[in-house]
Amino acid sequence: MNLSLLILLPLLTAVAIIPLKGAKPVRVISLISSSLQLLLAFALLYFYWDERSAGNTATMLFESNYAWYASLHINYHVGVDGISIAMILLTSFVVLAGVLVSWNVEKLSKEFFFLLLFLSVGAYGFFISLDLFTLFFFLEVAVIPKFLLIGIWGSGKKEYSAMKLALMLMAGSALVFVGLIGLYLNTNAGNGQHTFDILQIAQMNIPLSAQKFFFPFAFAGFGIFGALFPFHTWVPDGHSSAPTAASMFLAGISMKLGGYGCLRMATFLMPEAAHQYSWIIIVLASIAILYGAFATMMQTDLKYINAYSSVSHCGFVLLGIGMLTKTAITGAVMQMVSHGLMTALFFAGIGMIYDRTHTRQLSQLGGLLKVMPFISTVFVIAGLCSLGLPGFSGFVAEVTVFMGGWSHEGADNFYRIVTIIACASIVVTAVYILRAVGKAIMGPLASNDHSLLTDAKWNERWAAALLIIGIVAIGIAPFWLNDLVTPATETIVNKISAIVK
Amino acid sequence: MLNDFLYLMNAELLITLIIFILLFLKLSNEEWKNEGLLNFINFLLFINLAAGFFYIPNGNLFGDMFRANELLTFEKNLLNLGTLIISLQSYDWLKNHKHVPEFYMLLLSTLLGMFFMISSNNLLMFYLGLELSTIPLAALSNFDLDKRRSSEAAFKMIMSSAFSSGLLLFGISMLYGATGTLNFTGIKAHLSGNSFQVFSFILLLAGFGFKISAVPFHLWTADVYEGSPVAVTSYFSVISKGAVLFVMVPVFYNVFAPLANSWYNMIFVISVATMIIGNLFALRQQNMKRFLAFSSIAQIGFILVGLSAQSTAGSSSVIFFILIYIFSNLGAFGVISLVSAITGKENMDDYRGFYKTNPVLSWVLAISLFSLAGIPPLAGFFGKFFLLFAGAGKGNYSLIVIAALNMVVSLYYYLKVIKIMFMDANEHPIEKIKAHWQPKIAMAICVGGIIITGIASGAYNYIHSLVK
Amino acid sequence: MSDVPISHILFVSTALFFIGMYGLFTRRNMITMLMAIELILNSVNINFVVFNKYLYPENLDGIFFTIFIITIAAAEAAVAIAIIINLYRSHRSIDVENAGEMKW
Amino acid sequence: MTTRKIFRSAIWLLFSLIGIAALYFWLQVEFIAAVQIIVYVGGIVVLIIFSIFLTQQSGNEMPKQPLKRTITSALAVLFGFGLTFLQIWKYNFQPSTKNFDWSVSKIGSQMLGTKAAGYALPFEVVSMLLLAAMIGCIVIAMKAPGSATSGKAKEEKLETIKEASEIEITINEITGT
Amino acid sequence: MNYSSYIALIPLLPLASFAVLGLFGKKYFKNLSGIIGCLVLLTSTLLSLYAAYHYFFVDGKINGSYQTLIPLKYTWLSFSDSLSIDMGIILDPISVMMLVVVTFVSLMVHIFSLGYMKGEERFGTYYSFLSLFTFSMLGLVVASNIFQIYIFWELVGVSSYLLIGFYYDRPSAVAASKKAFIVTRFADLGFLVGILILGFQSETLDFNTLIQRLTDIHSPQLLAIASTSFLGISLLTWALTLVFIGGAGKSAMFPLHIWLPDAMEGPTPVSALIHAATMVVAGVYLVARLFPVFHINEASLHVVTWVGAVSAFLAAVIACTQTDIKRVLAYSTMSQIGYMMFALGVSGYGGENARLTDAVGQGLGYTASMFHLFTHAFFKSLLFLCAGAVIHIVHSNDMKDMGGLRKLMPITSIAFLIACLAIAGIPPFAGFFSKEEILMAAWQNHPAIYYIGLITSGITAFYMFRLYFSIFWNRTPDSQLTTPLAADRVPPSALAVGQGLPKAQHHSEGTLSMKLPLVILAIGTLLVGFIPFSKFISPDGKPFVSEMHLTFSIVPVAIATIGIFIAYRLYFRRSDRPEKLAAALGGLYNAAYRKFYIDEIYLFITKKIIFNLVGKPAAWIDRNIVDGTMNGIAWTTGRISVLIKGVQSGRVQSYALYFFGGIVVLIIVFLYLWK
Repeated sequence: MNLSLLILLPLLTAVAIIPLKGAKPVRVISLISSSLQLLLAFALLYFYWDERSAGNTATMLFESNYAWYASLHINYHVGVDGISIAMILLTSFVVLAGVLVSWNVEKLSKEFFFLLLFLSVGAYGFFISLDLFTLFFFLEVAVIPKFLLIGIWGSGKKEYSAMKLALMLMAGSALVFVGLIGLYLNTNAGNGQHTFDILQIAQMNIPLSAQKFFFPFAFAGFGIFGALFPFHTWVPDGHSSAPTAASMFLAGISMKLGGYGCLRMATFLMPEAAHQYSWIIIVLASIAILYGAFATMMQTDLKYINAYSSVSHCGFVLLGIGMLTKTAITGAVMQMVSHGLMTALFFAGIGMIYDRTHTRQLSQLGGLLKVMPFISTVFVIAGLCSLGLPGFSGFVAEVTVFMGGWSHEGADNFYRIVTIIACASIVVTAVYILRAVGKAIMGPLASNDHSLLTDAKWNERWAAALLIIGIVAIGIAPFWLNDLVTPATETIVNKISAIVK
Repeated sequence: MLNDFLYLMNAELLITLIIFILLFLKLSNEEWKNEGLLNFINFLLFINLAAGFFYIPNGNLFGDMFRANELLTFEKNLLNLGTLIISLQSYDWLKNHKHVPEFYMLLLSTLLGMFFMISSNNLLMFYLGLELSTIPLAALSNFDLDKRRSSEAAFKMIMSSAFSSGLLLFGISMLYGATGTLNFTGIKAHLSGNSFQVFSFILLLAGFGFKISAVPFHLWTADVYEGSPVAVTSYFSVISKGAVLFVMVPVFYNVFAPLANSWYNMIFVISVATMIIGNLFALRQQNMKRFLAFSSIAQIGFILVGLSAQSTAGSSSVIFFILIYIFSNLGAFGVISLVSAITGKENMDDYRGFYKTNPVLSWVLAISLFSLAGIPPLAGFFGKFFLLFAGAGKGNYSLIVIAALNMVVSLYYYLKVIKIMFMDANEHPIEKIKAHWQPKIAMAICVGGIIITGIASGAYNYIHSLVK
Repeated sequence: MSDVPISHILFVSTALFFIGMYGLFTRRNMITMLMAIELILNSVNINFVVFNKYLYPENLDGIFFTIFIITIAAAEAAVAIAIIINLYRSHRSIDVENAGEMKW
Repeated sequence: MTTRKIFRSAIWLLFSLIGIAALYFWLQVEFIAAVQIIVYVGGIVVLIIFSIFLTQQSGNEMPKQPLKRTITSALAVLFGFGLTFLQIWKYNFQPSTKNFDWSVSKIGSQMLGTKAAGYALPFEVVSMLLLAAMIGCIVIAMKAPGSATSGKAKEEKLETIKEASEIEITINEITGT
Repeated sequence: MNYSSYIALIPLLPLASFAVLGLFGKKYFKNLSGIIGCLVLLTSTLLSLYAAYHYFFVDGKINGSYQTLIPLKYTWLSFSDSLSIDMGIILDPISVMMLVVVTFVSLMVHIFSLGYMKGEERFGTYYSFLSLFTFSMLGLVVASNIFQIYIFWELVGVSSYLLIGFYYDRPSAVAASKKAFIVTRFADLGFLVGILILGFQSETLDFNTLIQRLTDIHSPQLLAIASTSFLGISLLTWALTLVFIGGAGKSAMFPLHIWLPDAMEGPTPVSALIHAATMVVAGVYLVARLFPVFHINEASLHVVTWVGAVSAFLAAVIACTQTDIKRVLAYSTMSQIGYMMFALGVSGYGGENARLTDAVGQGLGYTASMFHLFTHAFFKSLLFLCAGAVIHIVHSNDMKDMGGLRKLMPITSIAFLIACLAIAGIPPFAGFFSKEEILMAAWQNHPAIYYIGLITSGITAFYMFRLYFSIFWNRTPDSQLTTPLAADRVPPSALAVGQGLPKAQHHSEGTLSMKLPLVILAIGTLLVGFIPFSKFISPDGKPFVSEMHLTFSIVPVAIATIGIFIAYRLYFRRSDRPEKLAAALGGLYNAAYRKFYIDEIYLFITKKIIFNLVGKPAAWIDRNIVDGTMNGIAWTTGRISVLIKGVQSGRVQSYALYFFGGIVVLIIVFLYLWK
């Protein structure tokens, strides 16, 4: 199947809604388009299994490769492996849910949906591109729409947050850019030619000195997207000021761009450096996990709570990547998917609550289960998933990371202790999640005018249901995701282990 | 022989023709209505632009003083395009101006000067072209005749340009003293890289630096941009800079190749300084034109990074960027000139809530600014990427890191404008602006260019093939 | 006559150049600044002529350059003066310090 | 250029220009000297003096420049002079032994020559430049009607045209022979 | 009929009912949902009974010892070739026994709730939660993989959380549920790490393989895990201790017991099911499941023993001072579980494989512990249900509001009496037999523990009868009306019952659905003691005969009777003796009444240390230092741009000066410095 559809569909939709008049057709069209995207993602999954079961063992499937800027060796080269497909599925879920949730956006709805779709273009493109240039291209495509979404439709100190987010992410991509250029100039595709092609670079061995110099750029750059400590500070502000759908996108997709990039570019292409720096990554990640969790404990704003918990959870992603073992990286990818769905659900729930109560302060909320049972259930489910309850995706991912970390080849106490630290976070997570749930959902009603509030509307129900289905599907039957991701991670890990030996 | 003149100098001759047509129009005694005049002139300019594509001359004239080839023609076409866009955009301003023909005569004579400068193969011709493209500009920047600021700008312009041309001339004389010839090829043959030549080269560099307003030769820029009429400002920022850069590339790459080691370092220092200073000043600007002046200074810093590459990638990326820069900057200036021509407002704060009243215009401005900031999928992204990419070819990563970080800083102030337009509330926003069709066309061209040029790799590949 | 070493004449021209520059830096009267620029150009002229005569007598590049510089100097001066006059109309002064509204 | 009395400084400029012309004479390039005298003395200085009168600042003095600036610029200039002359001094020019022959006819023929070492093209360019300059001067210096001192405008126009024509004349002189 | 065909249904049926009731219960069949739940559970109870019969009497035993069967198993999530989480069903004596217990008690509770929760607005939700719990508990019981057990471990935790917090609008309930979850979660952390160690070292997560590898002295895995030591303690000890911490958390062993008393905020049937019969014994079950591994590692067994003993004693002492009847029961539960724990601990002490198998004794503790688990399930749930019935009438938990209820609710009182006798260990009631075996095992292996157990059993008898007397006697039957102050302690559930208060009190003891379980359980309590348990359950599956030594059982019974007598003296009639006694005991009494200040200590640690010394600083640092740096960079940039604005002075002359200066600098740099 032709992967470019994934880019074209949202792009064309975005273009198509420009001339439309009025909010309704815009909504409908974007809804149709995003559901088509979902179908497309599943079709992709199906065809992927088809190919694999047919015995196609190529690293990447459905490749297509066109020369773009021939003189600069820039190609439009796309293809997918298990990881990309997992990410694409995640994206399509979140996009559809986002469109549903923001059904009632009245202010400048056309622009809103345009940006939403445009953002998804960036995400899809990023996940399927096999050429460093296109990778970078789509990475940056996904930045500015966030700025506008937050700045125009946001709440609170939105301008500040939007600016902060845009600048920090831009700084991240600047670092990525340097790493990218450096990597390019150190490739050698015969007769002194360089290349941007990921698969080709993966075949070469980049000189170690170059790796050691440019790996930090690439990793830190993507790390900023993936909330790497201490570059995570855009996360709380950005998430908390963003409108619901944008928060879902931010936490659900764009933070995953970081993790995916770290994996695909930094680790995959510069394995020796990755191996040498892994301990730093691990330390930073475990700091992020525990410290983020503790910081969350102190938050009083629902969105801040979830934002900080995202910092903590994305720590697992980076931890898994840093561990460089098959299981751990698989866990990292699972965590990306799971956290994407889960946090999107969480933000959706928070958004629904905020739309009704117009507050996100724990102190002003309470007993919502009485007045809006559905939304409260959604909130509780998201919370339980976030604290890693079996049956939901979070548990699967985290356990995989733990297992991977613990059974690290260099089975010395460093990895053990780090893993234990990571495990310890499940307690803290429980503390803050239950604190939030207990305060906002349970307990007596905070104020009497809350008793008049209504429960979720159809669009919100569908959005939540969609995400919950995703979460539970992974939580109850993780093996399919595992089988999807593992071959891809194996190629990465084999490369590393081959190099290290 | 005569045919050679006609063919090889077709662009120049065409412009001269237009100038004289205008001159006669002026001298003929009946009054012309401005609207009709403008339509007519724009028509002429369009013809001029179109003609550029028909015949692509190739050869030398006047004993190697004047060269013409495909690349030069392409560059001239770019300049023509830019001029056309500017003149379309300045419609609303010129409508009520008393000296339309003079305006165009001066404008076109500067353009003519640039053409000569571009295709000169000789220091004398280069110098004359430079002056021809400078002195009338000084006069032009005074064209808001009864505005204090306009004449102040003109004064600053003429003084600094005279000063810089003095230095430039001194350098040229030194170079002449060192090499004994004014012909580029001859000069290249005689250059040995001794300190005297480097000395005279630095003076030349200063002359170039002045024209493209690179730090520390940039100080006139902001004031002149702010004071001059918007049309002139955009002309300054895009056309004259572009022309000088067009000259700089071959001069630096071919003529001064023997001094490459020393000039690489100079360009390195200057570009870093330019990026940083330009950005730092742009952070605080309140006047739109002044803001764009500093932003354009920062852009020059990036261009210099590409220039430093000394490779085909370098030169093609520079030319490519200028193409994009024409679209982006003129797109921005188009909106600003419309607003200032109709409402006379040029301050950022006036643009608060601009989106409420003029969504289309704000999107045009936003897209242009994003392109300037280098945001994909707009052309500016590709331009910047290729510049830095070429610059990195030298393996000097410190330059790339600095440039990349500067991109972040620059993003801040571009986003600031976006924020003001889209997010800030304002009880008295700029009222709905009814634009004439000519500015609309100009903006359409700009936006289209911004969106297409990068995604479709044709332009770059064409330039690359020319440069090779 | 050509026993006078070239450097002496160059000394004169360079001195003239920098005198002009000094005038440009310090004079507050715009017209005086203009004069200073004329001096600068003149020194360049001297350079050209001298180089041409002493070093490269075989062709007349220097001479021609000088001629063109003179002409351009005239044009430049004319425009400059026109601008100054216009500025005088609006500012009622030709003091440079008064032509500094736009800054920062 | 040290005095602050503008008119006097103009006279000084005149003298220095004449001095330069003398230098040319001494260098046996009388043609340049002639051009120098005609254009500068006949043209530019007159122009300057006119403008001085127009701007009515002839008599009174400008306020003094702050000392700081004077000193800094003096230092800068001296330093630059040192640097420059050091370069010139270090660089050993090889005076050529060939004799330097020029004649007005030669100049004239080259000026219009289109072959190698022909300067027809620059000549045309310069004429365009002069034309442009003239137009610019007229537009700028011509007073916009309806404002106060329109009386001076005519005079102004005459002035500029005169000046421009002078320049044309000089060119004719240069080329005419 | 082989197991694989139906055994999976036992847990899956409740799951189904959970899904159905959870999704549609509220909308469609509001009051039917109770019936549905009961029917579903009835089926799985019958199924499990059938399975038990089949296992024990038909094909479980092969050449003299009960086999471990794994009828079902599939890979759920595979980490590597060797390590994978499998979802499977393991059938061995204890799991089958637990199947019966769980389904049976759960059924009873379901039925009881029909009456107790009648009219509750979230009736359907309640039943769906119950089913969820039953499902998770069954899954835990049959888990064949150590990670599978962890998964269901978490699930029972969360369903208990949901049920404790069922009255979500009561802050106390919310707090209790939070506390329960977090404390057990903290314990689970230990469990998780223990699993990681065990799994990684033994290169499997599958129970059978794991046990087989870690008990075979020659296996490399055992050598590795036993030889490698961390902080001077062998990895095996670490692993087992950590796993035991997990179990202790669930089973409310000291010092992780603090959540159990608060958990009584939940509806009483829930307490009966989760916090008496089933979930809280999960810890015991876990240790029993891993017993072969435990018993080759003395150190960890020491821990188990002593923790068990201490908890047993401590809980008993505290129970004597509490006045909330459910809390008393909770502490008694804790104490009884302590019995089971140390029974396991003393079993097979100093064990090599040889001593595990030989005839008397070494395996006794294990059997006894399981036996006690079994009997305890019956009488403790019975007690709780009785308490529920009482509360249902009295609308209060406090025994000060009760008394003389025997006339009003005869069946309840009789059932309660039976249960009390059972727990006190008076023959011929169920508790007697199991407790005897435990004490016997302790006596044989560890006298100190035996004495503790003995004393504890005395105290147990005392506080149970204190409870019994002060509920059903202690006042004249006619004056049993609740004191007005009771009315405002009414649980909303009771309000939701709908009948006005005063009438309710004169009502008989509730519907049939509430009486029936009491009767059944009471009968059970009378009978189950006579099951020859050691015939079925022993550490290695080989049945053995545990004979009763009447001489031995004299002492415990005597002690118990003394306890009962004291209670009779103090509480049979209304008197001021208890206050006197309390005053006499003074500090000791207060300490016990305040639960030995353990809660306060926890509170101090969490609030003062974790929140103030870790959380607040973390949040502060993040906002002010980490984020501060980011903003600081921006601020500095802006500042610089303000500082250098003077350069653009607007004076053309200074521009020229800068211009020239730039040139000079370039010249100097590139002609002299940087050639």
